[in-house]
Amino acid sequence: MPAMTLYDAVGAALTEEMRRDRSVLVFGEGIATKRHDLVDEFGALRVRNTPLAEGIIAGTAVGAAGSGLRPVIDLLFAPFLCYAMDELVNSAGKLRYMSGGQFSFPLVTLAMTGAGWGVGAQHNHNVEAWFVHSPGLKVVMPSNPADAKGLLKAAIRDDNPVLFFIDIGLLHQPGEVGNDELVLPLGKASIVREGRDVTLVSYGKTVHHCQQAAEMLGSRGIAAEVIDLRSLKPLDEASILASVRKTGRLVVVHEANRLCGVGAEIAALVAEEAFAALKAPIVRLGGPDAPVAASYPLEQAFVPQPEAISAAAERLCHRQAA
Amino acid sequence: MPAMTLYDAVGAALTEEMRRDRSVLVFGEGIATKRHDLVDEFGALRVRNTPLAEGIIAGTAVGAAGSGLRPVIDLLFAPFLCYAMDELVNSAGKLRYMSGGQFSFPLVTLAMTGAGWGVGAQHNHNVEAWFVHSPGLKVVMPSNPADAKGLLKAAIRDDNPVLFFIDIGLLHQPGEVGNDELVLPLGKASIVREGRDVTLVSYGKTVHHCQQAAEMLGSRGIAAEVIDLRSLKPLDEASILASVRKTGRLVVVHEANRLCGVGAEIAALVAEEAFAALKAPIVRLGGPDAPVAASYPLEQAFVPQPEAISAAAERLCHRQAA
Amino acid sequence: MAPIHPEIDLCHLLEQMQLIRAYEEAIVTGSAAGKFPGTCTSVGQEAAAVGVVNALSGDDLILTNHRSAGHLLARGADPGRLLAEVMGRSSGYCKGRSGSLHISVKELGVVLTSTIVGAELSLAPGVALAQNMLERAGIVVCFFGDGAACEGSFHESLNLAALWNLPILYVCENNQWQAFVHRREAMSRDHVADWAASYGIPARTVDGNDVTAVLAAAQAAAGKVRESRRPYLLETYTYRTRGHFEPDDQAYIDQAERQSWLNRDPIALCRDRLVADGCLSPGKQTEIADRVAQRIATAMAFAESSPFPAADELTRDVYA
Amino acid sequence: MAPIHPEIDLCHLLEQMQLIRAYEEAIVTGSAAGKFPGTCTSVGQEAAAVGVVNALSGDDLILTNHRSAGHLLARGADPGRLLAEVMGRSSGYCKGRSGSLHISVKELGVVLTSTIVGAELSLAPGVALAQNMLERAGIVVCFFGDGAACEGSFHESLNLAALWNLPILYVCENNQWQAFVHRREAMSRDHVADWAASYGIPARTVDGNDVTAVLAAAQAAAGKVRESRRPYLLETYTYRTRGHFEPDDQAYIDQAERQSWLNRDPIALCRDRLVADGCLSPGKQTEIADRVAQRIATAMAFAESSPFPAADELTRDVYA
Ligand SMILES: Cc1ncc(C[n+]2csc(CCOP(=O)(O)OP(=O)(O)O)c2C)c(N)n1
Ligand SMILES: Cc1ncc(C[n+]2csc(CCOP(=O)(O)OP(=O)(O)O)c2C)c(N)n1
Ligand SMILES: [Mg+2]
Ligand SMILES: [Mg+2]
Repeated sequence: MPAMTLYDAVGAALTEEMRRDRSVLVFGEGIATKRHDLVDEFGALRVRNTPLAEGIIAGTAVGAAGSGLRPVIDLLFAPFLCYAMDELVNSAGKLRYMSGGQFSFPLVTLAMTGAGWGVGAQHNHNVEAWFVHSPGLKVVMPSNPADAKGLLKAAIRDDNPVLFFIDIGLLHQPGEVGNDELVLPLGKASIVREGRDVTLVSYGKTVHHCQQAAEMLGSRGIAAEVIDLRSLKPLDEASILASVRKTGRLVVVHEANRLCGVGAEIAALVAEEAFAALKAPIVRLGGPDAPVAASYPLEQAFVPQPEAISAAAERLCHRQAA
Repeated sequence: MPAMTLYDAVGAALTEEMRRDRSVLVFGEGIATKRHDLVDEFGALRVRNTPLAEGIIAGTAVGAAGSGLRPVIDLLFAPFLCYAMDELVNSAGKLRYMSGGQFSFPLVTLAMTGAGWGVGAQHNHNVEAWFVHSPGLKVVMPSNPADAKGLLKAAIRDDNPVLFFIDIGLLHQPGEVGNDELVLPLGKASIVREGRDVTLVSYGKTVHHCQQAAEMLGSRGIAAEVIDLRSLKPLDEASILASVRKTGRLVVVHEANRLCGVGAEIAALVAEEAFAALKAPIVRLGGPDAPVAASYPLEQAFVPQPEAISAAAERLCHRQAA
Repeated sequence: MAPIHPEIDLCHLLEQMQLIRAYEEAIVTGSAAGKFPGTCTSVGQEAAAVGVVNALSGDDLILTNHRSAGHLLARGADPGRLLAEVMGRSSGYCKGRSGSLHISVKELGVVLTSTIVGAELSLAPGVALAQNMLERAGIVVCFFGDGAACEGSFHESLNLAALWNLPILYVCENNQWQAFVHRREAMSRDHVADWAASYGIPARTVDGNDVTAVLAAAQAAAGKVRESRRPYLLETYTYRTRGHFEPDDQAYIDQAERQSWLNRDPIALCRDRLVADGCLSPGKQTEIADRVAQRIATAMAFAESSPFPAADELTRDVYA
Repeated sequence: MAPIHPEIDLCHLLEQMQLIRAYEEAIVTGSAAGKFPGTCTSVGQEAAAVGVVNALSGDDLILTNHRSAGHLLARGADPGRLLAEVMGRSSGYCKGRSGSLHISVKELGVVLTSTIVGAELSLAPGVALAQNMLERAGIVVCFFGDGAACEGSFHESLNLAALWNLPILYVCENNQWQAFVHRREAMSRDHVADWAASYGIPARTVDGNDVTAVLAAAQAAAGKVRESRRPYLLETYTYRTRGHFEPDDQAYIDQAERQSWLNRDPIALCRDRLVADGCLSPGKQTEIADRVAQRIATAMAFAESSPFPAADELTRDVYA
């Protein structure tokens, strides 16, 4: 299988879907400059640069999606979604329901997020939980190029608005991507490592930190199961619950702030639905209630690291032994 | 003690704080029209109507707060905060930290939310969890006029940006409010009913639903403790944990969507910090992953009702007995 | 006075305006009696709605907002299904989920109605883009208020529409009020049309209380958009004679200003001219009044007898 | 050529421009070597920054954005503390938390810097309101790009500033680019100044590569704001000669357009005129160059020897 970066996997998904369906178009601040291969193949009407105005980019996408097109928009960095909240939350997320089902909004919004570039809190702010909390929206965040391609293809084919978050730290890391036109269903997590002692649930770059933690734990005789959520809404509750019912222990890990994050949702889900299986407290590892600093050491310190994850998991396992 | 509505309690807090501190000013779409008594007392410069543009209202407040004033802004209904997210989240919440502490932002944002007026999801959408998730912001939501007055006074005196949510359903219900200048500290929950069997945690109008549920439970021999959070960030973790350590059972109730809501945060907190005390699963009652309909019966069905709360609590208690 | 356009009978426009007025008054009465929630009525603005909507083709699309009854009824919406929607009944155009503030009727080309002030401006370019990309002939008409013109989405929308050559007829209903704030307190200019020129978008302000003037200006404007496939802004200068939302004591209103507009009531103006021109006999007046009253009575009966949505509607239609 | 303003020595402006250029070039080199993150450089725009900042009083306040080095250095910021900030060191003006994109220096009156394009426009009215309410004399200068002018906050900000009589000097640095998009692809007009007129805000476009022209225009503009306590918009028409952010291959750039601007390099223009006027001897040129090189070397040494923030800085200064 050829290796490509997540950036290129996104490009491949766009190319395949634009070939497949003439109603797919992409626009955003500079996307026609950066992805000029798309302009070459599909023309300037289907691949457009826009004015620097996130609200109207998103609003135009919502209007177009509600009128028969399938737009993909690039809003660059997640904090810039703040300028598009009305269009995404109040229009895309609600107008279907409020109109009694008269409209649907097949629309994908791309945004980058997370540590890696030292650009500070106005570029690096993981806000995916906002959209999980808001009705009518789906939320996806892949951890590798192959998933990114398969999930983006599914997102483009989905008849609902999908927020597609790209972890900056993973953007230029290569990974194997099949040549086949694989479409990964939204709402299906991936068990990236099996284990019976403790479940580590994560998404985005911290999936890799969980895998490293699982290695460390393995060397100490603890078998960790690692779940990559891939899609945050719909959430693959069944896979999470099945794993915790097996292991009895749960560590949820993400880069986003802990308070009211996706980790809180998963912990609450498990405390409600798999309580009887729990052998130890649920641990959440996530960002503090602070913006992210640009300074490299602080930026790194914000993100849960493999050592902290394995230490937390080990504590849970020993606790039960004790 | 005189009775006043929550609307009037807000007015009383504004009046007292504007008398006390000349740097307090209020502005918003129509606030000078609706609260003309404030204009009469404090003049047109400190009480202003604005253009219909939430972004610049909030941005102006952030700029003013960072420059020596203490603005209170009225953004009307919570979904309209979508137009002010950049100003609130990226500016008010982050610029203190990102500037290395050079600025502070003493700023209060008022917004109404919740069921009661049959106005649909673009006026009724409980988004308080977004701001709990976002760094640098405090979040308050009172359940009665006296608390509203005391909390608003504290919010105005606080040197941080505070989101102050007002439950529409409570706006015109009278309650007793002391004449004294009581200031309620942010971050302190109120135990509105003591009990040893189960803890009901809530905020806003569903506090009253919990109290009614506690009455019902009482008549069935179950002593429920009811906690009114009052402030969602800072969150009074100590009071919640102390109560659950006593009762061993927790039901969290709110009107906002369940997914990644404040209830998820509290459930996760308890599953982590008070796991050993838990005798039963944690139950969350919250809105479904759907916008709120205007139609009265659907609007009511969205909100957790006393019957459902007491039934959930009762199941938890019997479960342990069984 | 001859009709502006051969096919359009001015008596028909008068009847539409009377229907709108009667519909709004039925809501005022019903909501005051506590029978259903109040609404943002369009009383006083009937000519602005009727003049513009009658200038459109059947394949044109309309975006409207919270104050939409005039646009919907002029476009041919059934007052019964509208009232049912206001009452939150399942027979409403949006199954009762919208209530009065965000009624869309896709079958009539009234699409994506949002009550977020400024949202119609943010959605319109995408609707127009789809018309272009899917090679549909109809233009897009975007109704918005003077208040909406103060939102940033106004600037972003006009800039994009000008840049991308989108076939949008922007119609600003400048009714002097932005809820409880007079436009003088909110706008640095008196006319929204002044703002359009700086994007290179042609614009015009028309007397919004004169239905024939509005019709003529809208026909010219729509024609221009259809032909050039570029945006145009028409400002209908008018007045909201009732409150922002029912009930509203209007204590904050300048009564002299209101009276001067009441003296130019669009229905009375139109009727007086028709009578003066000998085109409206007393008999025909009665006929129209009776027909309107009958339609509203039927509509009210239909709406009131319609059921509320079933409980399982709570989570239906959230996702496609 | 005599200095425009008695107190302002044109050689001093030239030196400021050279300092800015040398500072940016040091960053280009250091970031290309992987020593620290790249930045949005202001190369080619030095005259626009220096001309405006030197027209201000010490009590005026400045809001700037991601491309701020020129504004900060012209205002007297220490290049060492700026470089330390770029490198994320604790001796930076923002303790390393900002990095290059949002540097505020309150002690110099450079306040509330945000890298959200358009945020400076949304914050400026509040800063100006505080100046008025607290009876402070200084005016507020808001630097923003042609890209920021496309955000809705531009419209909302100008409307409010005009309506509330706020003492804001809006300075649009129209550098032809909005990151990877040419302004022609993003703006329905060529000049942002055209948009100001419709709010009743006086506006002017000036050659942004001619430091004396910018200085004169900014002095007149600032004077007008100070006197009228009303807004004014000055557009400095200029060009970003390097990429949007380091590194940037500039493959998307029209080289002929770039070359025509390179031919009008603001530093060369100023130096040539001073030489032609006999105000700049070769000796003085060397003196300036040496002083600039020395300052940058000292600054670089200071920044590189500064420590990174301690781990407990992670959660400090979040709340007051
Ligand atoms: C974003 C937003 N802000 C505020 C409101 C509340 N609101 C509803 S209508 C209205 C006034 C709108 O004024 P205008 O656009 O002139 O329309 P009009 O009501 O006069 O027809 C306001 C403030 C809203 N619905 N959305
Ligand atoms: C809201 C927002 N959108 C996009 C960006 C990414 N971005 C940073 S600078 C820039 C270009 C800004 O153009 P302009 O305002 O003309 O300023 P210039 O960079 O040319 O100085 C963009 C798109 C951002 N920082 N904020
Ligand atoms: Mg209006
Ligand atoms: Mg630019």
